[in-house]
Amino acid sequence: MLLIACPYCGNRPETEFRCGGQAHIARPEQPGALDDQNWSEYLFVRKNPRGVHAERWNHAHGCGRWFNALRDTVTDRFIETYPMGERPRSEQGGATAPAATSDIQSEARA
Amino acid sequence: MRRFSLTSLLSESMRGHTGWGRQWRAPEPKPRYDVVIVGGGGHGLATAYYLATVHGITNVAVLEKGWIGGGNTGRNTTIIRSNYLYDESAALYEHALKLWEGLSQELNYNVMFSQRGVLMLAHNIHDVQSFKRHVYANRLNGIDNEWLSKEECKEFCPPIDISSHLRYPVLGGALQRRAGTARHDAVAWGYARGADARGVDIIQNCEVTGIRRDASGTAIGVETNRGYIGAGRIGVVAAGHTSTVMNMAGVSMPLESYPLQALVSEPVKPIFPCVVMSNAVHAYISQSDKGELVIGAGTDQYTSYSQQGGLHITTHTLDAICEVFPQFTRMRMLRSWGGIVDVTPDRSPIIGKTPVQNLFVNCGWGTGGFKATPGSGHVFAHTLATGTPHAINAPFSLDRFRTGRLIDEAAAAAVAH
Amino acid sequence: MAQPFRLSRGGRIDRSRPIVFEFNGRPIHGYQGDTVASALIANGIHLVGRSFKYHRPRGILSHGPDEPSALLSVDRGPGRVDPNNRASVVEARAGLRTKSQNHWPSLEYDIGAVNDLLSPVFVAGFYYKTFMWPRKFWDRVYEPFIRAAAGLGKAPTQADPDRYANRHAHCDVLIVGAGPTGLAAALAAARTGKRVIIADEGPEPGGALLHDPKAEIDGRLASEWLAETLADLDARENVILLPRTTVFGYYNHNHVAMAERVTDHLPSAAGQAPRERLWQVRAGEVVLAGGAHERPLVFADNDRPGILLAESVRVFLNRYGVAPGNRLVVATSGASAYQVALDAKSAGLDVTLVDLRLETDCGPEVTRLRQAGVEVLTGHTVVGSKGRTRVSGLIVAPVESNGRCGARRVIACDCVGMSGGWTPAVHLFSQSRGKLRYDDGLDAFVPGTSAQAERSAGAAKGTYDLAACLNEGFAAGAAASGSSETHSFGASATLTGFQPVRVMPTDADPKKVRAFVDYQNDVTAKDIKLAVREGFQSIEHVKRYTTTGMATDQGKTSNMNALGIVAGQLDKALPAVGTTTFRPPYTPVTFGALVGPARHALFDPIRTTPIHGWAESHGATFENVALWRRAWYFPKAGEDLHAAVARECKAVREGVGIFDASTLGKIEVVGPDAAEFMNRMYVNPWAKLANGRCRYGLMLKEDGYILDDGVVARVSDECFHVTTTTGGAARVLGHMEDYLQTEWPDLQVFLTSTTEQWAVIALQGPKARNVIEPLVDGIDLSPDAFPHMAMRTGTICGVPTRLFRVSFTGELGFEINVPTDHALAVWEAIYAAGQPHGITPYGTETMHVLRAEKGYIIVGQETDGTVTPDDVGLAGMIAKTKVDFVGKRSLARPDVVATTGRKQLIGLMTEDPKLVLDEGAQIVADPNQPIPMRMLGHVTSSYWSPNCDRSIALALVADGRALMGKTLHITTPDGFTRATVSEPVFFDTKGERVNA
Amino acid sequence: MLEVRYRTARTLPLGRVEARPAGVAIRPAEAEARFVLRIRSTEGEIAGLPLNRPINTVSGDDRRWIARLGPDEWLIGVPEGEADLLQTSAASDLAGRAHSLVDVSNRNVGIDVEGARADELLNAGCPLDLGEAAFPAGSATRTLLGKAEIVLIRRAGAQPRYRVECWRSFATYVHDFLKEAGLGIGEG
Repeated sequence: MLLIACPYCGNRPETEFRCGGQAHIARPEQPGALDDQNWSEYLFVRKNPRGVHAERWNHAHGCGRWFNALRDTVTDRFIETYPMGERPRSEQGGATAPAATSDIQSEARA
Repeated sequence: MRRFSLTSLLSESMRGHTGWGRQWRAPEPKPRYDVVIVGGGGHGLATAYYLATVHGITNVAVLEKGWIGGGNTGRNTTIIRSNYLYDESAALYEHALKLWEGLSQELNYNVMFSQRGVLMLAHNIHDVQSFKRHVYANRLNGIDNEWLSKEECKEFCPPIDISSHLRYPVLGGALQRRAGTARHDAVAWGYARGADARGVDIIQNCEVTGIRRDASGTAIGVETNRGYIGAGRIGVVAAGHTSTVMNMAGVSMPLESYPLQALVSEPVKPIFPCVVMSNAVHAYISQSDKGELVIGAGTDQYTSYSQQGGLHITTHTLDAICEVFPQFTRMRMLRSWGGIVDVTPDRSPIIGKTPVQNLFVNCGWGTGGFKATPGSGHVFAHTLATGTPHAINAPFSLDRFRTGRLIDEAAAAAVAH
Repeated sequence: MAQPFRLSRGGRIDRSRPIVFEFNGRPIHGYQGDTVASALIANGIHLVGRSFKYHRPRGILSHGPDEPSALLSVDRGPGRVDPNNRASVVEARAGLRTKSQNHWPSLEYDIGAVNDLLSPVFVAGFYYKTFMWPRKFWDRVYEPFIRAAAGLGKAPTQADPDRYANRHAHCDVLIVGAGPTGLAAALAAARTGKRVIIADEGPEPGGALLHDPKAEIDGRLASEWLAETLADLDARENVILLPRTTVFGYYNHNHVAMAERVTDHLPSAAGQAPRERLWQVRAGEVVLAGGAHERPLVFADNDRPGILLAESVRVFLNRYGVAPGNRLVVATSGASAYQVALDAKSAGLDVTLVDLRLETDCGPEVTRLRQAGVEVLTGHTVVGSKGRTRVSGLIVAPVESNGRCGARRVIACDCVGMSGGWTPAVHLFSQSRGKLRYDDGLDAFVPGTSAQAERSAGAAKGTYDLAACLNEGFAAGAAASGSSETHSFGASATLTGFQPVRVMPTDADPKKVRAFVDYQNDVTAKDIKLAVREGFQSIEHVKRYTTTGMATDQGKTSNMNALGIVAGQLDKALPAVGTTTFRPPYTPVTFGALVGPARHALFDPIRTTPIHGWAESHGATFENVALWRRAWYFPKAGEDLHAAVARECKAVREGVGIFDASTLGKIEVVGPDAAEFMNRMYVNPWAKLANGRCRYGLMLKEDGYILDDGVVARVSDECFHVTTTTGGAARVLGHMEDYLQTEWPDLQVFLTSTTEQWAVIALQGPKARNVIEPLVDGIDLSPDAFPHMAMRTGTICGVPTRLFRVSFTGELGFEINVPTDHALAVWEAIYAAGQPHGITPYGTETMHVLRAEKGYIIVGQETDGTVTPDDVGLAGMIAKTKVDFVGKRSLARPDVVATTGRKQLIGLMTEDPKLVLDEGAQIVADPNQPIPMRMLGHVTSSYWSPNCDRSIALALVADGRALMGKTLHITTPDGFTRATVSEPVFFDTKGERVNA
Repeated sequence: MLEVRYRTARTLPLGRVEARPAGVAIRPAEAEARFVLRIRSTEGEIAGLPLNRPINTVSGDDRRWIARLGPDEWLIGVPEGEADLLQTSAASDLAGRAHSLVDVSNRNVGIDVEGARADELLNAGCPLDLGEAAFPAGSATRTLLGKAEIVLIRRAGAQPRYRVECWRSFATYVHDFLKEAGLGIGEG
C-alpha cells in the first residue's frame, strides 16, 4: 500500500485515494474541432512510461481534492505531489509536464 | 528433437537420464532473420512455432530479455476458457481453446491441459441476466456454456457455500465444461522446444534497446544488448513492456501497464475440482496439480513496472474467497507474486499492423492472455507471414480506437445498477 | 511419563508444568515451553512424516521456521483442524492432537513408499514427457492419479470458529527479530523516545541467546543480559515487543505486514480473543535482524530421520533440554558446528565430528574439541548414511589430495548434526526491492543497495560473531532513530567461518546417488543436474522444472545449495546464475489473518434504508443492488414471486402502490455556475429550466456512451437537486467532481451528496393524490398547480419535504423526499392513510415491470457501457444548441453516426403471449442458419405484464427501429421462439395517465 | 406544534445502547444537526465557528463544532435545536459569498468511542496514525474504517475520545465493526 503525500493532508495511505491516470492531458477546448484520430488519441493514447510519470490522484476518502504526482513507475517512489494547476518543482517533471501556459483551460488537468 | 514418450522415459531411467539433451539450443544471434519476435513468453514462442510449422518460415529469432516464460506466462493463474460474449472475442478464444485440446500431442510436451470446467458464479440478478446473455450467445457461436442452478453449482463444486445468509448469496452459475487450466511453464517450454527443433533461434538474455528504421520509416531491425539484428518483419509480443518497446519505433499505444497479483496456498490433497470465478466479489480460484489453491487477485489502481502490488489487494481477494469458501480461513498463503499487465481502453487485445511498415504488435491482453496463447500465436504468425491479419484477429486492430469499433467485454458485463 | 531423551537439567522449559498431547493417537509427554518437535524428540520420536513424491521416511530437520519435513496436521478442536504445521514451530500444549501426513495405511508402513523404488523414472519434470497418450486418459486417469498423490495434508472442510483481527500501526523504528542484534537495536532506538516496535517469530525473545547459555555479554551471562534488556524495553511506553509475530511481507513505502499468533499456544481457546492478528505497520525506518539459516550437507541418503541441522541439535539440547540421540556425529564444513559438538559432549552424548575442511584450513576449534575428548576427522567427506526409519550410521571417507575418496568408515550413531554453512535471511530485504550483493567470502547473497528506509544487521547480513552482531544491531538501531549514541559490547567469541560445499565429494556412482537438496519436494542434486543438462539454466527455470525451493519452506534450507549446484554444473560464478527474487510471505500466513474481521456481515457493508425494518416485518424478500439490500417483492401467504408481482403491478395501476426509492443517489449542486455546470455534464439543456420544475437528465462518459440517468429538479436559480441510479451514486459524484476540479476550476459550483439525507417514498397510482392530500401542508396538489415533472417544498405529516411529482411507472406519482430519520414515521402515516384506497407496498421487481410496460430504460440493464442515447431512443434529450458537453464529440465518431448496424431499443411481443423470454436471450433473423450464427441483438428486459395480460420484452437489435412488425427468433433454453418487433412501450402508449 | 412533532419523531438507526469491549465505550450519539459548508475563502466565521483553522482540525466544543475536512469543505455539528439558528446566521455571515450550506443531519450518524485503548480499537480498521503527535485532540479528517468511509474526530479529554461519523446506511456496519474490533484487541 503506497504512502501518498496529499498536498492538503500530508502523508496518507493509498486506500484513501483513487488514481486518475496520466496527468496534464487537458480536455480540448473545442472537442468538436478535433478529427477522429486526434480525438481518439486524447481519449485513449497514454504515455505509460517506465520511469517518472506524472499522474492524477484524488484523495477521495480524505479531503476529496484532485492533485498531481510525479512517481517512478519502476520503483513506485513518489518524487513529489502538487496541486492541480501547478507544475512539478523537480527537474524530473520537466519531461512529463507540458510547458507553462497562461491558458487556464489547458492548465486544468495540470 | 528427441521424442518424449513413456518408452523413452523408461529407457532413460535405466541409464540415469544421461541421454536427454537440451530442450532448446542457446544460439548466438545471427545478423539477420526473416522475422524477429520481441518477447519470449508463451505468445511469442507460439508465434515462432506456428511461423515454422504452418508457414514454413524458420529463419526466425525470438528475443527474450530474461528467461523464456518469465513474464506473465509464468505468473498467471492459468485459467483457460472461451465463453466470451462478443463474436470477435468468442472466435479468438475458441480458436485458442481448440488448439489447447490437442496441444500436448501437437508439441509432444505435456502441458497438462485439464478440462476441469470453469464455473462463473452469479451473485445478483444482474449477474444472472449477464451470464444468460453469455450462455445464449456462446450457444449460437458453437461454444459450450451452460446455466446451472445454485444446487447444480454445489454439486459440480462441493466446496461452494450456497446458503442464503451469505453477504452475496450464490444464485446460480455459468459453466463451461471444456474450459480449465494448464501448466503454464510447460506451454512456454513446449513451444520453445518445438520451434527450436524447426530451426527457430531462441535467444535469452537478449534485451531489445532500439528499433532501427530506414529513411522511409520502415522497420528493418532491432538494436539489442547483444548487437544489431536485422529483420524482415518484427513482431512485438512483450506483454507488460509493449509501450516501452513500441516507443522505440515512435509509436504511442493506447495501453496502461498495471500490477496484477496472484497467490497460492500450501499444497493440500484434492479438495477443489474445477475453476470458480466470481466477478461480483472478485475471486478466482482453482487447485493445481501440485495441490496448491491458485488464487487470482486484482490489479492495483496505478501503473507500475515493479511486479509488486499492495497488501490490500491480496486481503480483499482473500476476503472474497473466504466469503464463498468459509472453510479456507485456516489455509495458508504460501507464495504471492505480481505480473505486469498491459490494459487497453476496451480491455481487448491489439493484434496486427502498426503505423510503422514491417512492425507488428500483439499486446493488450490485460489479465486474460494466457488462455489465448495458442490462438494468439497462430493468428499472429499468419499476420507476420502474410503481412495481413487473419480473419480472426482483423477486428482486434489498433485502428479500432479511432473508428470506435471497440470490443468491450468488460462494459458488456456492466456493473450493478 | 518417561521422556527418555529429556536431559536431567537445563533448557528453558518449565519442568514444573508437564503437559500431554497426542501424536498419531499416542500420548506424548512434555513440558510447558516445548515445541511439538522438542517433545517428540524427548520421547525418542524422529520419524514424523513421509516425503511428497517418494514417500521416504522423514524426521525433524530443524528447530525453526525453515523446517521442510516435519509437517503435521494439528487438531485444536471442532473446526480447528489444519494441515502442514511445522512441528518445530507449533508450541506444545495440553490437548493438541497432531498427526503425520501423506501416508497410507500408516506412517511406519506406507504403501506409497513403492514410489521410492520407481524413483529412477520419477525424475525432475518426468510428467512433461509422458501421460500424453491416449489423449482422453489425461483427464480421467493420469491427472486424477497425479493429483491424489500430490498435496501434503488435508484441507479443512468445516467453517472456522476462530476470530481474526487486524491492526494498523505506525512507528518510527520497526525491528525485525529479537535476537541479540534486534535487541541491541531496540535498546538504542528505545532510548531516543521514538516509537519502536520489535517483533519476533518465536514465543520468547532472545533468538540465538536462548540456546547459548554459556555465552557472556558485557561481563555477565547472556541469559542475565537478556532478562535485563527485556525488562528495560518492557518498562518503556514507547516500545512494543511482540513475540509470536512473524514479519512476513515488506511492501511499498515501508508498509510491513506481520502475523501475530495470539491464542494457538494457550491451553484452551481464550474466550473471544482472536486466534491471529494481522499487523500492518507503516514504519519510518526498518531494522532487519532476522538472522540466518543453516545449510544442510548434500550427500547420499541425507534425509533419514535423526539427521538434523547441527545448530538445531544444539537448540534441542540447550533450549529444550532434550538429546536428539545418544550417539551424535557432527558433519560439517565450518566452525560453528564445533560448538554443537562441545555442547553435546558436555550434555553427555557420545560425539564424533567429521569436517570436510583440511586440518590446515581449520581454526583453533579443532584443538578445543579434541581437548574436550571428541574425535575430530578433518578432511573427511560423508558419502552416505545407514538406517531406515532412523539413522543408524554415517558413512564417511577421507578426501585424498587428488580429490578421490579414501577408505570408507561407518560411524555408528543415532543422530547426525550437519552444517554446510550459513545463509543470511535476506528475504525481507529482497521483498523491499533492495538489491542483493554476492559476497564471496561469506558464500552468500547479502543486502546490497537499499530501496527503502531500512538497514540490515547481524546474521541477516552475514555477521555471525556475537559481539559484532550486538554492535551492529546497536548501531543500526541508533541510526534508524537518529541517535548518535554508540556502545561497544563485549561478548564471548563465536566460532565462525565455513568452506562452501555444494555436494559432498563421493566415490559412489553418481547415477545412483540420491542426495536431497529440497527435502519436501524430493529434489535431488541429480534432478538439478538433469535440468541443467536439458537446457534449464536460469535459476528460475531450474526451480520451476525441478520444483526445488517451491515447497512450503520456500527453499530456506535448499536455495543456496541448489544455486551452487547449478553454478557448478554450468561452471559459472554463483551470481551469474542469478538469485531468486523473494516475494511475500516469508513463512506461510493463514488466509484468516489476512481476512481479519472482514467476514460474514463485515465482509462488505450491507446498506439498508430507514424502511428496511418495516419491509422485513411486512414479509419482504430482498435483493442485493450494489451494496444496498432492497425490498424485491412483498409476498402474501402462499404467493411466489410471480403471484406477488402480478398483484403489486395491478394494484399500482388500479389504485396506489408505495415503494421505497431511498437508495437513489442524490447530489445537491449549488453555486452561481450550477446551471452552466449541469449543461456541461448532461446532454440536456438546463439554463431555461424553471425553478420548481424537473427534467430527466442523461449523462455520458467522454466516449459517448451512457453513464447514468435520473430526474433533476431545479430548487432555485443556483441549486439543483440531482438524482442518480442506485449503483451510480458514487460514480456520478466522482465524475462530476473530477471535471469540476480538474477541467473547470473556474466554475463556482459545490457538490454535496444528499443520498442519505433524503429518504424517498414513491407513491404511484391513480389514487396517489388522494392518499397524501390530507397529510401535506403548504403545497397545492391540484394538477394545474402541481403538474407532472414539478417539485414543491412543504411539509408532509409535519415533516419538511421536497415533494416531486414524477413517475417511473407511467401513473400519477409522487416521490416524497423527507429527511431520513423521519422517513419511517412518514411511510407509516402514508400507509395508514392509504388503507381505504387499498395501498400496496411493492418492491424492485414490480418497479421493473411497470417501467418496462412504459418502455423506460434502466441504465445497466438496457445499457451496458456500449450504448448511446440514440440507441435507446433518447436522442431527443440532447440539447441541440449546446456546442459541447461531456461525450458530445464521441457521438460524431464513425461507428456512432453509421446509418446501419447500431443496436436499437425495440419491444418484442412473443407469438405465444404466455411465454416470458429469458433476459439475455439472443436474437436472430434465421434460426436455421449454420453455427456460428449472426446475432442481431439480445433481450435486455423481459417480464410477464399483468396489465397487458401478456409477456413483454425490451431488446437491443441491430437496426431494430427499421424492423417494426417483423418476426424475429429468440433463443430459449430448448431452442428458439418467435416474436414480433414493436415499439418499446406496451401500456398507455400515449402517456396520458401520468398527467392525471 | 409541528416543530415539536418534527423534533421528537427522529428515529436514529443504532439506538443508544453502549458497548464496552476491552474497556472502550462505544456509544451511538444522540440526534444532532449537521451541515456541510462549502466555500472557497476561509475568512470570517459562521455562527461563531471559525473557518480559518488548518485542514484536518476541529474547533468549538463537543456540542458545537466545526471540522475543516478540506480546503473548501467543513462539517459542522450543532445541537438539534440550533439548526435553524445556524442556517440563519450562515445566511448573514456568508452573505454575498458563493457558498453551499447543505443540511446533512439525517445523512450522518455519530458514534462516540472513548477509552484508554480507543486508538488501538479504531486502528483495527482505520489505517491512519492515531498517535499523539500525528492525531492529537482537535484533529478531524475523513478516512476509512474497514470498508466504510468515516469522518474521525479526536476530542479533548483525559483519555482518548473520538467521534466517528458515517453515513446512515453504513452505521450498522461501522457500529458492528467497532464492536468486533473491541473483541479483536482482547483484554490484554
